[in-house]
Amino acid sequence: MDRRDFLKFLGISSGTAMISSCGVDKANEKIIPYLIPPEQDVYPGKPVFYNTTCTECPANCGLSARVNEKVYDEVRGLFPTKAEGVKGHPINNGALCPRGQASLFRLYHPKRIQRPMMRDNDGNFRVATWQEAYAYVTTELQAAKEEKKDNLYFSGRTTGTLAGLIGRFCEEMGIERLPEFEIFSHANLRKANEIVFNQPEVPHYHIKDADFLLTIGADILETFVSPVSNAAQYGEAVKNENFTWYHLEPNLSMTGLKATTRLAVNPHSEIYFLAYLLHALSRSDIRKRRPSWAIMNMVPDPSAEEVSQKTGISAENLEHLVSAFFIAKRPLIITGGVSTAQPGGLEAALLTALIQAAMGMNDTVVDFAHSQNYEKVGSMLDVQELLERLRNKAVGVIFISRSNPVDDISANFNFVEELKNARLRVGMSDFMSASMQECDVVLPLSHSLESWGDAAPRKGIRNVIQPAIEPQYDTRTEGDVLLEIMRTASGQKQGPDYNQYLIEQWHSLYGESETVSLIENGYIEEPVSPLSIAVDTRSVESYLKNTDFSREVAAQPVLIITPSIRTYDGRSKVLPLLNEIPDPLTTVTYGEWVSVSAVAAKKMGLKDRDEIQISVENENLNYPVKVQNVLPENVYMVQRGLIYAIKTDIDSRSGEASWYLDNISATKTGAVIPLPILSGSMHEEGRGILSSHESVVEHSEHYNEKLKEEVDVEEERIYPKHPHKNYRWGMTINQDSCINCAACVAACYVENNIPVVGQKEQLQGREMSWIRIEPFVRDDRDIEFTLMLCQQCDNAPCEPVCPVYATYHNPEGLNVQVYNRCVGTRYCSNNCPYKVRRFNWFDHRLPKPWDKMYNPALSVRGRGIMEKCTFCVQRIRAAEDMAKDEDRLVRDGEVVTACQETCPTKAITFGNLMDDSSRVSQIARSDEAYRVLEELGTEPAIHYLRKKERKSEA
Amino acid sequence: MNKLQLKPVMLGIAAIVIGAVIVLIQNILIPESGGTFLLTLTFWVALIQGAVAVVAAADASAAKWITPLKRELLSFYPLILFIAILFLFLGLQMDVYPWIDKQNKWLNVPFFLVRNFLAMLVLYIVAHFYAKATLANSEGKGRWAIAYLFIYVTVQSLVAFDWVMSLAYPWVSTLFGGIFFMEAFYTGLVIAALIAAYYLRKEVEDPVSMSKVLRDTAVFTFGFALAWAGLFYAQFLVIWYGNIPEETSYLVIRMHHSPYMEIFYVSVFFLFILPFVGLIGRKAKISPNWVTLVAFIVLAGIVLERILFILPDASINPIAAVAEFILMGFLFLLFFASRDQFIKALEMSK
Amino acid sequence: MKRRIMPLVLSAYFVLFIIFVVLLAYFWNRDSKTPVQPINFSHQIHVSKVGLQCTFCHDKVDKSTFAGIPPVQKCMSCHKNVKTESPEIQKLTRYWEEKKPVPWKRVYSFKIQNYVYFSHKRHIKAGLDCSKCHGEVKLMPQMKRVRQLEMGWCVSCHKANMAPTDCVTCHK
Amino acid sequence: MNEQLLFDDKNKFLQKLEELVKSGVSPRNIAVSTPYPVHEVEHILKTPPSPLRFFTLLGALFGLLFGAWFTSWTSINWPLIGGGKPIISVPAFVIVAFELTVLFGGVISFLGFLFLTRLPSVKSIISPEEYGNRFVIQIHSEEKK
Amino acid sequence: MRSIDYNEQLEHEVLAALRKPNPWYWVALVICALLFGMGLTLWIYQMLKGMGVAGLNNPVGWGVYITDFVFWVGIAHSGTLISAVLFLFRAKFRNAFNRSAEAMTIFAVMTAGLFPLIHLGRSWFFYWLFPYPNQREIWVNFKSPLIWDVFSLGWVGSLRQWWHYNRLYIFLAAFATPLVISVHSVVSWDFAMSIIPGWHTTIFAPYFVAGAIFSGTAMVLTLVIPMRKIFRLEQYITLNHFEKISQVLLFTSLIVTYSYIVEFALAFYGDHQFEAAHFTYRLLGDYQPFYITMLICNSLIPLTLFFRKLRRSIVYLFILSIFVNIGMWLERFVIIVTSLAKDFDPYSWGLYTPTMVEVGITVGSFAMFFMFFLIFAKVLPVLSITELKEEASE
Repeated sequence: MDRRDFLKFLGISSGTAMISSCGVDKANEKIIPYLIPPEQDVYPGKPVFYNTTCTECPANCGLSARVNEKVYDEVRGLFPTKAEGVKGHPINNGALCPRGQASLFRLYHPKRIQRPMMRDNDGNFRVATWQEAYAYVTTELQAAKEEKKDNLYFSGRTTGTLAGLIGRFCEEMGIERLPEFEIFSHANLRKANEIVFNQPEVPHYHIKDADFLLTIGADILETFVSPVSNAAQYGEAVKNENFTWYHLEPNLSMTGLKATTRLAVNPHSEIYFLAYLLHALSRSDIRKRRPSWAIMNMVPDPSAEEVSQKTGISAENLEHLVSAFFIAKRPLIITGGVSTAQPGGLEAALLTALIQAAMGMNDTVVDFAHSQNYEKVGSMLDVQELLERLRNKAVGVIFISRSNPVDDISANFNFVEELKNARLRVGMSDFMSASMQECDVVLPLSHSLESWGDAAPRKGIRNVIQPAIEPQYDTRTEGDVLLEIMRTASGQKQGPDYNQYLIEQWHSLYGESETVSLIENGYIEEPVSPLSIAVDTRSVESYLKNTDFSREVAAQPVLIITPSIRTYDGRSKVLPLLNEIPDPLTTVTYGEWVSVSAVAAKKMGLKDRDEIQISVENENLNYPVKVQNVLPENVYMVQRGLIYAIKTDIDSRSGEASWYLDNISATKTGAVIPLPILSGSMHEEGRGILSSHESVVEHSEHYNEKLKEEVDVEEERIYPKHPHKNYRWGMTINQDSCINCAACVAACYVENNIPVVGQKEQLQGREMSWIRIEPFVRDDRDIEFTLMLCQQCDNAPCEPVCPVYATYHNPEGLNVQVYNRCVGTRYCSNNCPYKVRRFNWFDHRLPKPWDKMYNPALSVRGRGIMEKCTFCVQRIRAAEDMAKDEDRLVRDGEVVTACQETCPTKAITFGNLMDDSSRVSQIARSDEAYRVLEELGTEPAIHYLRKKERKSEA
Repeated sequence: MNKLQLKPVMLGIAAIVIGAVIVLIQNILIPESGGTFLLTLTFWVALIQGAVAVVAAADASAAKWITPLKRELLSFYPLILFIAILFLFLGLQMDVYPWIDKQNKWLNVPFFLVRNFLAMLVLYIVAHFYAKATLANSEGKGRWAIAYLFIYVTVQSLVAFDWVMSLAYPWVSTLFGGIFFMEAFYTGLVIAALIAAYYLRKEVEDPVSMSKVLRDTAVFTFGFALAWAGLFYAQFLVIWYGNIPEETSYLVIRMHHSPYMEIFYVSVFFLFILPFVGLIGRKAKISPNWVTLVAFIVLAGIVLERILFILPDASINPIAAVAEFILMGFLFLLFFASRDQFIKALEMSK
Repeated sequence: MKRRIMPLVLSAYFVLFIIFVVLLAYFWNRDSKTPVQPINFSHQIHVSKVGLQCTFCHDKVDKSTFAGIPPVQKCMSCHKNVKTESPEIQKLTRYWEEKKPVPWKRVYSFKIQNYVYFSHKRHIKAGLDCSKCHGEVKLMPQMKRVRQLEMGWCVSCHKANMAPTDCVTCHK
Repeated sequence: MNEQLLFDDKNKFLQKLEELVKSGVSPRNIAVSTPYPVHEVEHILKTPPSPLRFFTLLGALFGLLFGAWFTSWTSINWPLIGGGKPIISVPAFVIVAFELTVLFGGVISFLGFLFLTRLPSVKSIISPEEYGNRFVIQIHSEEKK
Repeated sequence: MRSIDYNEQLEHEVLAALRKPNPWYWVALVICALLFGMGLTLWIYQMLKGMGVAGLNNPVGWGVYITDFVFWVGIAHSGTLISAVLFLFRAKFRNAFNRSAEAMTIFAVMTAGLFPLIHLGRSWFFYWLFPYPNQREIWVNFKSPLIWDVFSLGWVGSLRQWWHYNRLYIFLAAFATPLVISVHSVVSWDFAMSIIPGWHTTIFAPYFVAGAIFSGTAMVLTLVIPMRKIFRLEQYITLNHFEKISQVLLFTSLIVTYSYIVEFALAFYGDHQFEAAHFTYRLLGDYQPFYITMLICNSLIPLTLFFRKLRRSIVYLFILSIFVNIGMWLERFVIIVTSLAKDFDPYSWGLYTPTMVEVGITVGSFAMFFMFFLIFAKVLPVLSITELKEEASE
């Protein structure tokens, strides 16, 4: 039943629009009416928004899909053209990460599986109908039962109604449901929490309530559990003047670079620090609840010297840290990521838990009541067990749903081979992944923007999943598939489909009215029973009995396999946009690389793009190098998801897969591999771009006093300042809260129809992004980032040189680019000191069907045209249009640019600089405000807020 | 005029006396305003070196038109040395320069004085040999002429970049040197015109050739008025268009703020518009009185422009300035009047 | 004779470009002013005779950038029983039964559609009469284009009425 | 009665010319044609400066004014700000004006030239060799009282 | 008596060059025509495919095309100058070169005029650059240096034909000189008006004018020397002529060198980090070889012309002229590319390497130039007969 009936069923007739596409329209020659008009008015220039859920990673942020009416391929219809965050959503509050922004590329991906497929006799895939697929699967299930083989259900993390349905399905069909499979299963963390608190869960960390944050290895701003939520909370936290944040990590992460103080620790040495901290704590008088003596005695008590010698943290830093930790009112300590995914990870997590308990964090900032719904997620141990069963030919039918184990674990296990031992392999996915290639029956799943459903990202929150477009291909939701199979098995013809099932669920859970609000708001918060968290001393003791902490620090050099902010665990690698956007830290776009510390590179005589061979005892890996300053000398980094083929150890106690390869050796091969590195130079060379640069400080002070004293600038000008009418649009970028996650970059691409040009062009240095993140090394101890986009200069050097007025300054202070007037002299770009103008070297239209996501509100530029950021002029115009209807001026905050809208930390403010009361002009007047390359007198409309000075130590 | 004739020795003494007086005025009466001294130097250095350069240029391009005025124009060459020495006393008033308290590799007092003095010294020596050669009309005069022009360009560029431009440190304009040696040449031409006109009125020389010289000098003056405008515009436009505060500040103060503004417009009028319009006509070019008038106006223009360059950054004491100009002018006339004395000597010496 | 060739070479060289421009200009605007519509719909009858308001069918004109063309359903609401005998109406009914929308031919369109953003709403709200651009539609048995939608024409009107002439008003 | 004298040698030709002028033939009645311009002729015949200069001046002035007007008018016609420069940026427009000055100056001088020399067609200028390489003096005597 | 038979002999010999076309002439002509055709084809390919077929990229928006443009404009005006300036100064040796110089001007202007179109991203809209009355009611931006170019280039050619008539000559010459200077200043301002370090400098106008005369004079030599040989014009284009022209060459070379020095020195004069960084890059950076070669060709080698012997050695002058041509082309290349490759924001630095398309079009442009010149050599007397007579007679 389509969307319309569904909502009818719920008694919702208005509020949200109906998907109904019809009509044929040869773009210009014909003009096509609807056959039957949609129930609610949707027309060009008035998009609708559907609140649903982002399914790019387990965090399940609230996603609000913008749907525009437009004509595509001779069809007038409604198409999702942009993903935004759901306003006020408890997890992401209006923000999205780059993966979320890019998720439309998955919806319209040409490589999606479009119809069910089964293997024919000679093992090739053939198109099948759903019916025969169902029939085949059910018979096979039956047959397997008779063979006394057990049928298994193997899926990725699943929450909400679907989880329940799967349970019911397995029950009815006599299928054993395996623990859910996630690469980042946080196994050690959960195991430790189980030991200490009997809570095998990932808690919800209230970062925004903390005044002191100590993170150990957890890349909270990038991929750790729920990054957008963390980032949003961080954005809140930094508003607090005396918020301090220490980050300890063996590698180098953007999270670390954002911390007030980042301390590099030797790999595997975290436990010494934690043990030291725990003891220091129990000794000090500020402790809340000291762990039992028994426990304390079993935890080694290293001296400060020993610790600093093992970890590499200087004694005084250690001192600072501990004291800061103790004086904090609401401290929060989080251990995770690289620091738990290591041989000593479990101990590290355990000690952390003890510290949390001792500091009484569990009743404040470490919240198990709202834990992250990871309890059903298994670990590598479960995978090992599964393989065991496969090896013993004990497996009949195995369902593999929403996961790609073949790629994820092939390095460790010969999964492909073992899988062949199963009687039948049924795959459910949207892509023909390596795992699907191994299946006999492949059932295409609808994208979440095509289907109804719900999700429970963490306890206490239920997100709705609702369609923004009707299924483009012959696909089904997983729920429907399961119900259909059950029905076929039971032989009954008719039955409720998944949508009805959902509605029943919701009604029973929330009642009618709540359900409606669930659908309209996109989420609903349900009360959770408070938990009383106490240390289970016995289990801790029994655990500690048989652990030795005397673990040696890793034999260096080590290779660390980190998650990637662009592809998470690799699942988002298929989205072209995420390859087009540079990795913020290295500015590498397409391809795989290994980050080598500047020191090591110098020693080995390595330059960017030189190939090196990394050899562990039995295997060799060859990758091009990206020289990475600040990275500790003996640490090499690769990103998981870009690189699968690395075998790592598995912790036999928790099943956590280590992210480390110890004792590697790296050698230069002499080959050079083309690798698109977008940054021309990592060194700012005192250009006055970084906030730390003294000329910037000086200029900004000069500028600020000018503003305050209203000095008449005319005196200093060779020609008079030109007037603005009503508006002077401007922007402020707060470099303190900006976390360089590149969400803005992705948002800009999608909002402004910016072409994705591919690797070849990028190697030529022809990237098209209108907004970019520029990393600059600062005296080799720190990396500062800055956001660069068109500065909308008042005296823009690019404007006067255009021979045909294709670019000019409009009365509202926008540096306008008139695309259809541009003849492509590229003079403007040459003359732009910020180099933010982009030239269309070729016609780069997105290939079908990706071009469905083009934003109809502005043009798609053809070859030979210069393009650039115009502060989302289409949005400004829309707001002005609305204001004009009500015969008023645009209100402050009414225009929201794409980059601003998606920013998790709300670092970007946009508005009218002429209106002194507007937020933007107030921020622009603050003392931290400065403008890039002020000395050129270009009078930019973008004001950066200087990053607060921090004592960095590395 | 002949009353002023002096023996070379006396000339030397006169020079020393006048020089001494100027230095005294500068360091006793107005020690604080080095600008005045700079004004005197920059003007006369142009006048003197320019006059010789005109002859040299004519010789280098094997042009004949200047021959009748050779001796007159060359009579000033010893003053090159005089200026060089006088310049050394600027060392006592280096505080006019803003870079004095943050000196760097190029801009530091000793090097500043040494390089400029040496350059002018060399120029003087070359000028000496050149004068000799050209008066004797020997083979090598062409070569000496070229040599002179080389060093002349160098010296004038130094004058521009070191003496004047560094007043507005760190402001930079690469064309400044070009403007200066062009202007020096311009002044030289004007002097030639003046002398020609003077002779025509006094009818001491053969009027036919003189009137020809007058016309040619007038034509060139006309041309250089255009050239001046061109260079000035070339510099102005680039800065105006680029609109970089560091650069524009220099123009803004001189073009938008009284009194510099007025000085600016007057000097443009004197250096470009008036000679251009004034000398466009055929008759104008051959009327001695008219040409004299224009010539003096151009000289005034040059002075004003120098003032414009200096004044905003360094104070100028009007009375002292006038005094110094009179003294220099007098010395100038002395050399002109007594040219026969030492020019003959020069011609004799083999 | 030979002396003539120089000027010839030159003039030929420059004339080439001029010819190019002229051709361009020629091929620029050649599209029919009165396209033949699938159904011979007469605005004259509907407006003058029946007396329908423009907004009766083009109901989005004051809400949307796009005037909106009535859904077939709307036509049928009357023509279920009005004038069912006329062949043209039978065409319409056929479309309706086949659940096909009527492929009307577009009469007005911008040369570079992709780059021009025209809003009907704004112009209606500004109190413009439809006929200002579309001519006396009520007298047109067959719809025909009375204006070549060229920039100059828009601009002149904008200037005359103090409407914004900022480029981003229409180009995004 | 018209007299025509042909010379092969320039000096002879010039001598004769001087004689004629000395003998009181008014320069107005003498027309000369030479294979290439001989500047002395002007001295001898004391030909008044050609009025061509006025055409040139006229053209130049026109060009200047037109340039100034055209640039300013087009800029005002649709005032668009670029780089904060004034709508009418004189320094920039000066260049265009200057170029037009030169253009019109040149073109109009040429037209003036055609007009003055009363040459109906360009053709006859292009081939001035009616007399081959000879120097010619023509004397129109309209002394008939 | 002497002058008359001299004149007839002169006419006979000069015009003789026009009669018998020798086979090599045809070979040369055909080769040029083919290369020219290739150039055009590549241009069309570029229009259809997009600017991307050239090696240009994000920081470096201008490359070989603009280099060629400036180069050809430079050559164009040497002709004008030779005939005009030298006329004003009554320099006689002008005459011998006059015709070829003028022809050169016309062809070079035609060639130069093509490049602004070639380098446009949307060449098919080139006519938007002209201020013609249009229905859009939108004119061109007279503030843009590119428009100044349009004006200065548009008609240079058209003015040229009329120059054979001496009475008019003086006036047109009087106009041509400021014209040439203005055109070159304008071309230089294409760069100087921007704020990019290495472009934004006041000396550019005179520097480019000198550079133009320099390269132009060199090109005159390159063309005239073989022509003199082929058409046996030794008697009319004498060593003295060459000596004079090589003096001009030397003089302009010195001016250009002066500009190099001043430009470089003043970059380090104050605390102008951008300028300093830029010129350091020019000297030591990726394009160092070009810069060095440029210095050698334009500043060092011409110094040899101080020796009279070399000034009078035809072969040497020919070789030298080639070097100067190369040097001047490189000069423009270095100025354009190095300045763009590394400007203010280090993140956006990048390198530029020309592609075969650009090379092909450049070659095509040379072919076009020589093709026209060959035709000219056969169609019109290479020397201006009238002027030579005039000269001979004095």
